[in-house]
Amino acid sequence: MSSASRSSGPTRTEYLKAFRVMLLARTLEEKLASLYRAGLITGGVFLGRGQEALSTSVGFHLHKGDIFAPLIRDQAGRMAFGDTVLDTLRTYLGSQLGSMRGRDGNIHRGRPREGYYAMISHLGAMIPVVAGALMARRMRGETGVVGATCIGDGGTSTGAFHEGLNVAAVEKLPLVLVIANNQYAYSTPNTRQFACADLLDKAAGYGVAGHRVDGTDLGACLSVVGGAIKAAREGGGPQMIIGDLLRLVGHAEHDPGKYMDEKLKAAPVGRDCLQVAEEFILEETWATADEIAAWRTEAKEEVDETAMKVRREPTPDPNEEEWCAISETRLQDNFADA
Amino acid sequence: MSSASRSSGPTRTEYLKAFRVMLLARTLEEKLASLYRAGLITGGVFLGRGQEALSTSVGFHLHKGDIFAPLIRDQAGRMAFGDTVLDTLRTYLGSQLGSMRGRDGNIHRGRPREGYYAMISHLGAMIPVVAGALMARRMRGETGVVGATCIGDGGTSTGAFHEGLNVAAVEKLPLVLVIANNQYAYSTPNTRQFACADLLDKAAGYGVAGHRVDGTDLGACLSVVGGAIKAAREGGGPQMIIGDLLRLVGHAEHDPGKYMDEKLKAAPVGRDCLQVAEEFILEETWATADEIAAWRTEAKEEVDETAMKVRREPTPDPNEEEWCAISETRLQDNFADA
Amino acid sequence: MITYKEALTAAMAKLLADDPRVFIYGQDVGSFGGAFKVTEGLAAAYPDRVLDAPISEDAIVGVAIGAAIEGMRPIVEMQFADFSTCGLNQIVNQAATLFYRTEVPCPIVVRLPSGGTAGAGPFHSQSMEALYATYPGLIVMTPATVEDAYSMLIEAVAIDDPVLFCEHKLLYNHLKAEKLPTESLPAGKARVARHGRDATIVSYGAMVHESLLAAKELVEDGYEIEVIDLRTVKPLDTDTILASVARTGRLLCVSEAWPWGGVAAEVVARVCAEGFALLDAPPQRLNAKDTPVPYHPDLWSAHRPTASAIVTATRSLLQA
Amino acid sequence: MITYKEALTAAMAKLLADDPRVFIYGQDVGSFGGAFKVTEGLAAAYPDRVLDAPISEDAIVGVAIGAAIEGMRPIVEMQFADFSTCGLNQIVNQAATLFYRTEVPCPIVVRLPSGGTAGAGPFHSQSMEALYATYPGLIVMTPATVEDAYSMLIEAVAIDDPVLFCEHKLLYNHLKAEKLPTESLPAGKARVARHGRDATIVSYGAMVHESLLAAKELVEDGYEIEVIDLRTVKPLDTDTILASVARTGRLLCVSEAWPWGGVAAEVVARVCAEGFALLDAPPQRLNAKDTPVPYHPDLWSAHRPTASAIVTATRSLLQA
Ligand SMILES: Cc1ncc(C[n+]2csc(CCOP(=O)(O)OP(=O)(O)O)c2C)c(N)n1
Ligand SMILES: Cc1ncc(C[n+]2csc(CCOP(=O)(O)OP(=O)(O)O)c2C)c(N)n1
Ligand SMILES: [Mg+2]
Ligand SMILES: [Mg+2]
Repeated sequence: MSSASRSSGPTRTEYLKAFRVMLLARTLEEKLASLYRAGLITGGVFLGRGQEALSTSVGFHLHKGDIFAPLIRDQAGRMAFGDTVLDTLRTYLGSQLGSMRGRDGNIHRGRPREGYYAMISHLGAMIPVVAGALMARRMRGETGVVGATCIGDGGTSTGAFHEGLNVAAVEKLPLVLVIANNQYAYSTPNTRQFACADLLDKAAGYGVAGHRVDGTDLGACLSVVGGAIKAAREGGGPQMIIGDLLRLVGHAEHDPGKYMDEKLKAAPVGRDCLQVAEEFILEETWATADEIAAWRTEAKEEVDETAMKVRREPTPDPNEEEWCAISETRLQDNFADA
Repeated sequence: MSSASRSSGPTRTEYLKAFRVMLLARTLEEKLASLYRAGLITGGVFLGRGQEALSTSVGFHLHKGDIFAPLIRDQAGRMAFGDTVLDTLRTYLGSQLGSMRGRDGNIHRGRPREGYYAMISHLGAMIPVVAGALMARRMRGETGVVGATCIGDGGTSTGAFHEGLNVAAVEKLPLVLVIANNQYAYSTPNTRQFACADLLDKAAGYGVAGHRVDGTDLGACLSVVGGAIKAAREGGGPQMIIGDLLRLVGHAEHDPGKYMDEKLKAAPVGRDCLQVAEEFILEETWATADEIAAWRTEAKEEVDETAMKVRREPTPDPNEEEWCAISETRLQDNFADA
Repeated sequence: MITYKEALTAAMAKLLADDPRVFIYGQDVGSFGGAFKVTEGLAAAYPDRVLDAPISEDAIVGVAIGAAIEGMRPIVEMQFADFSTCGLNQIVNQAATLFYRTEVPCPIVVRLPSGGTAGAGPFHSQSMEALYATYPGLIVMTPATVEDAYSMLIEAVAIDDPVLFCEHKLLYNHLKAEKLPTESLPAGKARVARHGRDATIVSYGAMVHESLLAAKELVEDGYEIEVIDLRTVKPLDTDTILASVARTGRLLCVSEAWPWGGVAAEVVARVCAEGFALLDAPPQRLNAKDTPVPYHPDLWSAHRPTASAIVTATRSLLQA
Repeated sequence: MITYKEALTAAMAKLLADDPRVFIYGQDVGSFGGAFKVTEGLAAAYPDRVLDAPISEDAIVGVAIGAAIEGMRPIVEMQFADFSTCGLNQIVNQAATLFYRTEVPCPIVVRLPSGGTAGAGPFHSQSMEALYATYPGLIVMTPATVEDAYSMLIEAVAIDDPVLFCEHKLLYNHLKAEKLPTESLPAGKARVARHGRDATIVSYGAMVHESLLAAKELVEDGYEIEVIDLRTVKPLDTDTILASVARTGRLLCVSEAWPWGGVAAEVVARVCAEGFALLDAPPQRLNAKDTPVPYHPDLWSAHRPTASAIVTATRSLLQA
């Protein structure tokens, strides 16, 4: 069980690069929230506010050719892995030009061909899929590949989580499972979700390596997640990371999250990882307040301009839909629907 | 984590009582095997040979009013809990007079009204059911109740196992989960089933008490299982017991089990718990060889006579079936089947 | 005015008050009141009988079954019907077989927030009534009115067998009634939602309201369309359907579910087997499209049957 | 002579030999050769592509999906179709939606040892084709002959979409053929298993053989019954069915599955919607009884349609 060690910590360049991804993700999510409030986004808007440091660290350490199956609160990790402001907005706004072409929305997006898997809603379901992808790579003789996937504290209660992680362990796959322990599953506190003294205690039960990290500390996240990904890449088998942090928003934008414990918000676990990182940068004089302000403005401009552009894009035309769910159109069933 | 302590070991009376249950179960299962070979039993015959010590200990320590959901290899535990030679044979032979009335067979039997639950085949599925039963008892204000259920090494890989045990832990229920680690799941060795160093490592991941016992040693099984059941009854929450032993038969009577490792058969884990117990009894001079031989004959006579009787009993008459799967007959759907 | 959702809450409040065997189990159903606020306020009044569950649909249903065996009357709330696939095994293999196998009934109610809403997408929009109706041993209810939301949920808990209660999310807040009902049709009986003579539209859930809108529109063409609300899809009230077809001679079955199999096929197959001679035209079905439920509101409203699609289908049925 | 089971083994041996993307994953499918010995000998020849899985149906299907996304052609063996309920979520929500959502196809094959055998009981006898056919995005095959067991499994692996392959356990060893086929009908096409003029029996899986026996028996009464083997139930070959009904004017659909919904209802609904005028009598269905599949052989053989039950049903259809 490793823990954040400053020694193997990120360099200034790495840290700042990761910080700017966090900043862009946060800025983009704030835009999503306002578009939702303005009634311009239909459906759920689930934000990763407070989880950017942990999430970014995952995408940050993955290579081209790796596999990443993010979950609900991984806007930052998605962008670190290569997702864009443009495709995010296209998907939320239902643009015909987005990767999901209006057929699916919000966080249910990806580009599987590029190793960027599109989550289904059923929690835990992506874990065995990533395991299978890694088995395929191994059967093909590919080495040095890593597959990473994220889940929350609540998702650990699913049968899919258990079966998927167990299979990965039996096959000793290079799978990195990042558990964002944000203290709640929707309104449900961890005390009603599991009874283990520590989520990390689950690692031994599967025979996988376990790591813990302060999810509010970008430096620690980059080190620990980086170390785990490296260990997986070098044949160390599945790696489980527990990142302790707090969901700094409601479950989704319709939820004010009134049920959240004020004590948690006030505790270290309730720190805003973006603010913590900003203070650290200033402290280390890795950048000036003005530089950071400029990055923020830059991010805001990219987001606003892209949103403007996407809102003018075509949305799917039901009359042009072929309504076919399979790729072999010759096998499409014909319903003489009235 | 407790382990077999002779101190709290069983008395002579207890030991001999348990031994005779094992003997009866073994004798009955040998009869089932021969009835199967003679073509008198249709369907699967799954035997608990080699698991009688562990299984008996569960039924032995449960009280009237407790709940027991046995699994595939618990003929001995079932009988210790109150199941009979008569109902066992009726179910295997499909007698109309059996508890399942020919609608279900073999190990898929029980009398839920008496706290003796009838397993479905889907592994792991009984765990949450016992948890729910215990929640019901608690809501009703009943205390001092225990619910026990058994599963195999392979069953630990199911999502149902995970979700069920986790719920029991969250609710801190008096649930005793007995895992018969018999080294194989059908033909699959543990190395292909899980990767944890020790199945007991799973306990901490759920936050439940863990116990290990040598499943070939009746005395140890009676002590450890008894201790776990006592702990659950006294409010200690869920208890997980790992009993190490070997399945001394094929998966079912159609399976010669050729794939089983000779080294395991020769190892201590491969000992026959019935023989071990018999030797222990003689060693302690708790009974003479003649007495044991007499018990064996007695068991054989009961089994043979009952089989004779049951074979003359009526089997279900399809023409008298109402073919109704629900209790509220007014809600039965009507199909104008051709 | 009381909404469909409020009627469900009122029904559960009454059930909890009247019967100590009743308890509610599901994700976030406690102090939070559930994802759709259907259990709002109940945990405050009955803290020991309105319990938050982990994200474990299989265990949630398993727990309900065990509690039912021990004499309780559990009501399970699935956060969305779509997630019940993770609890399906316990529903169809444990709950549905218990009585047939052991003679011990399994009185559980599984509430399934069902059906499509704009922007909900492939995994928060499904209609699963047919999946469960296929299995012996289950009762499947699909309340379409505020009154039925209330009285059928109360009846569901009274029934000694497992009930899948498919409540429609689209109706939660939009559908309103003057007051709660004092009487109702028994489970298993369909309701003639609108009397007519030219054609029969058989429907259930949210589609009942689309069908009624269609019927209204067709009045302008001088047609009187009869609309039947099935209320329960297993068992299916074939007699009421046949009586209507006997009057109209024409049948259109409208369902929000996918086109292969399901309620529409079962209704048509029964009418053809038992009422063939009553039909003056080929019986027709109108279902959702054979794809996952799309996210974009424009795609979604073309994917599901709407009043205008029903009008078109009925017109061609009337011309047939 | 080669059996239905041996044909499946031969098909997989050929697939493994011809295509390095093919692998087999399931419980005990490795050196043991599977619960029904269908994969016997394959692990010896392809140790890295015939893999034993833990008792984790959800993960087994998930693994297959991930591997398919990465370009492999996984064949999953469920130990019994009945246990696929535990992997259903991955099949219907992940595999079935992948192409529609992402344009990436999901070429997995899930083999389901299906149907009843004497003494198998409620949990080792189920027919699940209708459950899967209801979902968009899935192909559902139900081979009834040795030839189809071989050629359809090979075609299933070639198809770029998820295929549920419902092989019937009762046919594994009883059904024999002279040799393996060199050609076959394409997926999606039904087969006229027996030509006739008086009535059409539409069937699939083991019921095809019960139907053929019934047809033979009815020859003594001077009736010529046409028997259609659907081969795939999703998509359904409506044209072949309609062409037959056009000849005979009478339809009986026989299925081993439960009576509510399912293949029989879908077939009848299609024929009535598209071929109403072709029918000289009310179309009928013959399904299993609406209870779990009973354990006792005597109950089981009354629960499922048998040749004699089909004869009775066909007689009344012919008299109608
Ligand atoms: C199997 C399943 N059941 C229920 C849900 C509904 N649901 C969506 S998010 C959520 C809470 C998830 O909590 P957690 O895993 O801790 O992730 P977080 O939202 O805290 O990031 C629930 C219950 C689901 N998506 N999948
Ligand atoms: C969910 C599920 N999948 C598959 C099976 C088929 N099956 C029956 S017993 C068995 C092996 C069980 O192994 P284990 O749990 O170790 O128990 P043992 O037979 O060794 O006592 C399998 C795979 C099942 N019953 N349930
Ligand atoms: Mg959480
Ligand atoms: Mg075992």
